[in-house]
Amino acid sequence: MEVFLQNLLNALQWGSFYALIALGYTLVYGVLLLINFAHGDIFMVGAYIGFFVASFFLGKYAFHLPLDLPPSVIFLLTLLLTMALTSVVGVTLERVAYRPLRRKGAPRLYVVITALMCGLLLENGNLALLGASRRSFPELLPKAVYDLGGVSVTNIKILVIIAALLVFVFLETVVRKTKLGMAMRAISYDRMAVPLMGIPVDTVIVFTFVLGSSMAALGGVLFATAYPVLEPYMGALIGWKAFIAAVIGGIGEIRGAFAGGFLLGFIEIFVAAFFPSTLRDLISFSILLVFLSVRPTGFFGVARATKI
Amino acid sequence: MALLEIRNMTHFFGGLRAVYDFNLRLEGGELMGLIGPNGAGKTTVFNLVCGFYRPTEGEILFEGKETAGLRPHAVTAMGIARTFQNIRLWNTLPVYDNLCISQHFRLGYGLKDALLRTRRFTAREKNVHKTAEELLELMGLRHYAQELPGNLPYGLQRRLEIARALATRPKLLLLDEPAAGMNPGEIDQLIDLIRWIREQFDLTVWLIEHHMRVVMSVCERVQVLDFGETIADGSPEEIKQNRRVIQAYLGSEELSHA
Amino acid sequence: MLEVKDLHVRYGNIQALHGISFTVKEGEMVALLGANGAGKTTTLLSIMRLPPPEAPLVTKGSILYKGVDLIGVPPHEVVSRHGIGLVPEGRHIFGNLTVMENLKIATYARKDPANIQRDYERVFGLFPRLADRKNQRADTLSGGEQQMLAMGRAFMSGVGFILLDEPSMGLSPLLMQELFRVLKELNEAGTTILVVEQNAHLALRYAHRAYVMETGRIVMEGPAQELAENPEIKKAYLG
Amino acid sequence: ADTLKIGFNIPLTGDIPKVGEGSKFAAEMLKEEVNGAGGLKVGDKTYQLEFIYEDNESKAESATAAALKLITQDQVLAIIGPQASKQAIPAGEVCDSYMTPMISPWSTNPQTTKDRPYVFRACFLDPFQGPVAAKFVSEEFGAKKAAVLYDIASDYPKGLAEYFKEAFEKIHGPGSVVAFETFTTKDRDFSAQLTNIIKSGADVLFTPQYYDEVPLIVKQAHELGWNKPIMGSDSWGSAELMTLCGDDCKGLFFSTHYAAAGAKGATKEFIEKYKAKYGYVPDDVAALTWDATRLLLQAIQETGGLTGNLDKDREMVKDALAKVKDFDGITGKMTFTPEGDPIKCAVIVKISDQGEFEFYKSVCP
Amino acid sequence: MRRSLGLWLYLLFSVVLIWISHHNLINAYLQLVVMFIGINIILSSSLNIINGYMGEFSCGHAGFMAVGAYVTSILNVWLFTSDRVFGPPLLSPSAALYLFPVTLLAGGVAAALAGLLVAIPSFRTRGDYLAIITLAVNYIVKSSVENIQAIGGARGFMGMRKVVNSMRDVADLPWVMIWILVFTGLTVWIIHRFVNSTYGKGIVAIRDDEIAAEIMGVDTRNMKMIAFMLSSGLAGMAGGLFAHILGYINPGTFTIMKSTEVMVMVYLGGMGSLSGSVLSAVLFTVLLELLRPLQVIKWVVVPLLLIVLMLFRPEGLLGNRELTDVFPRLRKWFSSSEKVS
Ligand SMILES: Nc1ncnc2c1ncn2[C@@H]1O[C@H](COP(=O)(O)OP(=O)(O)OP(=O)(O)O)[C@@H](O)[C@H]1O
Ligand SMILES: Nc1ncnc2c1ncn2[C@@H]1O[C@H](COP(=O)(O)OP(=O)(O)OP(=O)(O)O)[C@@H](O)[C@H]1O
Ligand SMILES: [Mg+2]
Ligand SMILES: [Mg+2]
Repeated sequence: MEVFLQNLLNALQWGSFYALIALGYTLVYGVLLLINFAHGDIFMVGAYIGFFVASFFLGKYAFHLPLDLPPSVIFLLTLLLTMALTSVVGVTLERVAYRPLRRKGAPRLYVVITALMCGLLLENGNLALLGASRRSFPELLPKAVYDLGGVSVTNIKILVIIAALLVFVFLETVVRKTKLGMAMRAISYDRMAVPLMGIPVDTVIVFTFVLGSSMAALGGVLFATAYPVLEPYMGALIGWKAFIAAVIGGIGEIRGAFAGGFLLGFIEIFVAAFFPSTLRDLISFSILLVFLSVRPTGFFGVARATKI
Repeated sequence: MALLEIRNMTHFFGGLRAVYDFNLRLEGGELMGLIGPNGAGKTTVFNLVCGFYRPTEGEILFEGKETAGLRPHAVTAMGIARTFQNIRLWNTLPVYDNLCISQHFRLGYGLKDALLRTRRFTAREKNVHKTAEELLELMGLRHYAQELPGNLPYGLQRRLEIARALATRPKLLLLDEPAAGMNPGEIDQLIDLIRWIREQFDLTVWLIEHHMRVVMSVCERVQVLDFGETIADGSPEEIKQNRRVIQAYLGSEELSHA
Repeated sequence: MLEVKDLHVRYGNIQALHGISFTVKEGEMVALLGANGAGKTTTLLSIMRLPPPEAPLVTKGSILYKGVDLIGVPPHEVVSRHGIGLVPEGRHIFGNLTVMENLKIATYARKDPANIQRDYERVFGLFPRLADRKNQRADTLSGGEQQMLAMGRAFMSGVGFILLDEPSMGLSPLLMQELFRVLKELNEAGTTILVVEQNAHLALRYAHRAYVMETGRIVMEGPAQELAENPEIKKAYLG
Repeated sequence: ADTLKIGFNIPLTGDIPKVGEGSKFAAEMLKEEVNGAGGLKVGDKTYQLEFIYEDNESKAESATAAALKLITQDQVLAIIGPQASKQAIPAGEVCDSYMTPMISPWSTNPQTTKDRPYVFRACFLDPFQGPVAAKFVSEEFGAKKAAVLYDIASDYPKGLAEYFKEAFEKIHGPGSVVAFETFTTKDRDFSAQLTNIIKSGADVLFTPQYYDEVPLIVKQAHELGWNKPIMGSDSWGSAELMTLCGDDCKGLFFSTHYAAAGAKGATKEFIEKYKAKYGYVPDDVAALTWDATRLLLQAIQETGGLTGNLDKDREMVKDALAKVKDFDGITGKMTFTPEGDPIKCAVIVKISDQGEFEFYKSVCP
Repeated sequence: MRRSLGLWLYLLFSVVLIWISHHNLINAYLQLVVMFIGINIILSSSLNIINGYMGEFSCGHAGFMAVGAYVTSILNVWLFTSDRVFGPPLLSPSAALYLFPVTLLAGGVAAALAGLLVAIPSFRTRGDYLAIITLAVNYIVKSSVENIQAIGGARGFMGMRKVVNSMRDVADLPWVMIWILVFTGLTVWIIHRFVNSTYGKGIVAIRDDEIAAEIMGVDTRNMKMIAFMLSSGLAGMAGGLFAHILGYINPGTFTIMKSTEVMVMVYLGGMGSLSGSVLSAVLFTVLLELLRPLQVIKWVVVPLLLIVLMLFRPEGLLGNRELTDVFPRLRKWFSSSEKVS
């Protein structure tokens, strides 16, 4: 029984990370119908920026904060600063690589490929700049392990899960309730008509990238806190998986990304836990395949009504 | 036996009743019109007939054979072709190919022949191209054969859609608002075209239109829908006088010749 | 108040407009007639300053609105700051939003909540059908319903100058007349209107003045009645 | 002076760039040393060394291409690397059929050298290391039940895990390996597997993973309440392990080729030089590459003079390598079996509370 | 005659190539590069059927490649060599030479069947959802192989070199090179004829407007089936050849990274342009080899190059045109669409 509960918790944490990254995919997709394959690597960049910011605050770079702050405050500062900086990276990609293509009216899949390339660039650029050594993320929050009747929980786990929930609620309200969110969805359907509503398209798009990237950054820092080994390719695989999660949920749908993230997390953890873990990928991806064949647009995805 | 017979056809979209108890009996060679206010269910009727939707109730018999349940391409193969209310051409393929591909279902050769360029392949392709060439001529598209549909003026695009439908050698041709977005001059041409097509390919035409000029001068019989229900059915003159039709659809008399 | 001077426009290397000039005065209702491919849509898109690739590129000429040259003004400001609205050809409604959201989004840049409420009522008054379909996804609307929605959106954006591109396309005769009565009402209520229309009868009946375009040039202009009498027009556009 | 070209087929990008970096650094160091001393004296000639580094992106096909390029394009005398078996096996195939000596410093898969006279390696094989670990945990911790956690998609850990299982069950009878859990490369979360392992009631956890995965495994194990010993393999032997793992890894054991801390003689010298030059204690890969290269150079010298005819020279070098006896490397003495595998001892290292890799005991075949 | 001049030119080119590699006038490394180019041509042009002509977004091509690679290799090792797992050869090793094409086709067929895993869902699923299905298939294949110990699992499978050698014993020629040339030519020829027949153009119609296609008489399901199976089948054959170049295969080779590599080649060349795919396969492979000396920097430079290229040519090298459209003079030799009548 506690094994089950334990894995439930494990799955919740793991799913939260998928959800956090998937949200980024879905946001950008929901606006530009662009699968931003660089997103996984934005996440990686987020983790690295977080690493440097944290080390900075911890006075690793011949600099000391006038007053030494409690770790939790440092953590918070790191988080915010990282999100800001990472958004800059995300927006830069949009400005330099994607927007020109849009302007030229390139088919969307070409933008997707560009995104892939940007991802590679970030990965290997990092490798070339910072060298091959892994980085170990400083332990900002002193770890506490609670044992609840055979089920062990860390404060990190709890933090991660809560964070994911908050982010979800926040984004869902932004996209569903605000005019801005409406504008975002409108762009995805018919970009030409959006300015006719008096809406500055590019501003909305930039805003979207800011949202997506800062979520990736948040994910990155939390991830690094939970799994404190940083390496240039850390974003690649989890990025792909998160993309899968986003689609499973119904890409373009915030709820979808969230549901998909947790679904994937649960499948992976539980298959590993209750089947021979060698078969994990085999089983979990077969499940996905079947699921999508039965539910062709994921959980919440609605196919564009084929009105003719 | 009637060419097309529809009995008590009803269709729901979720809770919304788009078509209710629709009946029709079309004899070969007729020129039938379908009119009605916006959202009355006209296009839906066409979608049902060409097999894109499956009717919630009722049956559709084409030459006595039930069509409901067949996939659209199969229905086309039986001899029903259509055009679309908002033009749906294959825009990366030149006009010429648009005319060839709509003959796909009666190519009568498979992958093997395509790769080995068998005698059968050569023969069938010849037919396909022959038909395409003919239609280019007949429909006056010869000059645009290698153009992409998107770059054609609006009127010609509608014309191409009709040509593409004809390429399937239909017995019944469904036209969904063929005159939409045309100016009176072009409309006159269209009217002649429709009449001419009917003779040339001796087929049955069933059209949806909001331009009364077209309906009145082309159709021999007109059926009027409102909220999915048939509110009138008869000769253009009768329809013109019909009170319900006037207040639901035509509005004040003097304009309806526009 | 709108003054287009010697406007040259092209798509890539296709010259679509060869220097057209025309004016629309405050409170006027002006019709723009012309065969397919004459350049009517192009003209409207150029006024709205929509960016390529969707819209054409202005190579020469000026578009003065209330004395300001619109060239160089981003499209969303043409709407939000200068108060010009367009009902585009082919509707361009947002199919993934509900009817209601489509209307709400049009008020994105508006600052006058009071009037917004009033305008909702007016729109639903005009097109009761939209009221019934409030929460239906817009891409499942019938052709005509979509046209109504597009119109409603323009009204909701609360602009003082509306451009309409073939608004009657796909509307039933009844609605067509309705529509033009509405336009007249609006116009009398002070909205300036420039309408591109294939149905010359209606257009010339309701408009004050009209321009006729052919292959990227303005070939004729004058008071609506005069043009309605003009034999050539009769031949070409009244059938 | 004449130059001797030696090729390096190493992963500078891809999954394990760190391995490539270490190899390159070690090689560079050796080259400077030799060339600095005037060059390599073979017979009556002295040669300047020229090392050519090819990145194999840790891809099999790229490694093959790199090998062929080195052999036919750059005309090298012999090749060091690839490191990981995934690349070493196909590259070995190539080198053997083009009769060019190749030494893989790090590949522990038997297939690499099997039936390939021209292919050698500088490290012991899984079939040796596995039992060493099994024997050690049984004796040291009196373990009756063991758990294994490894990466099924990666050749090296998989092999080692299986040999360990085999050996351990030989000692304690079948079924004594109570948990045999896997994950796939680049996974970061092992909670599910570890939960099972903890439940299984094993006395020890054996995880032959790379140094960058170990910290995560160990930390998560501890978080989930595992407090029994954890045993590792030579792939742990990287200085980075401690910077990444911190206190969690202290007091753990792993089997490897050499122990940095408390090393003596040549080994000590090497470590200090490397640390001085590149700022961190060399990994075992570095050490093994160093040995492999020196091994090669010695063999070249033992040919007693090169003819200048590449094919002949390559053959001579191969023969010389096969004859090597008691080569005194910084990772221990080696003598080659006919297969081209060294007979050498393994070292069990304990991670001290200062976080140093202390020599604990040495196990010889 | 004139129409098939292209064919003759290709034959000539191949013979010359085989001759010079046989007499080692170009070194083994260059030969290898040439062979990789061949493989990449097959991969990119076959993927182009799906991602280019049919406008779907398949990103699991390496999966099908893997299926072909393993099936072909296993068959050959099993039939023609003595092997730990499969025991002594069933047929005389010399038969390898003649039966190799057969085993290769077998691999292709197997891959085509795997293609059904994508084709059938594609009836109801489109676009990005289908993309995920292709991804999933890629993972499933890889992970299945990893779990089959008999064929080496993650340790990989080898012994193909022996097969090649036994071919050489029969006649000492660069056989792998020969087969690759043959099948590369075959692939391009097949795809060319497919997409230039009214039959094949059906898939382009699906890309432009699937609903219109279905309603105007194209059996979309059937066409999708054909397209997916053709594409994955060809990828399978590429895999089989690939395995015999290396003499060793390993599930780790057939990851998403491989798939994306192929994708990049397709879009670099231009969706729906066969000559584009060929061109880009050549350029891409050569580029990667030329940049080797850059080591770590290489993988910074390559994506940068591609990004910049996209900025200048947002539709790939050729967009959806063929070389013959860009340089009409070429038509003399390669009729881009062999019009009948
Ligand atoms: N896929 C769909 N889902 C839900 N409702 C639909 C769908 N398609 C059509 N409808 C509804 O069914 C009704 C009939 O639609 P239809 O397109 O047949 O009208 P129509 O008679 O063609 O009108 P118009 O002349 O404007 O084209 C409309 O009210 C429309 O909102
Ligand atoms: N996106 C485009 N790319 C290239 N040429 C275009 C484009 N849009 C329009 N054109 C060309 O510009 C000219 C004017 O087109 P426009 O749509 O303005 O005519 P129109 O008067 O609106 O015709 P319609 O009555 O069909 O709407 C036409 O010749 C058309 O072919
Ligand atoms: Mg309709
Ligand atoms: Mg227009």
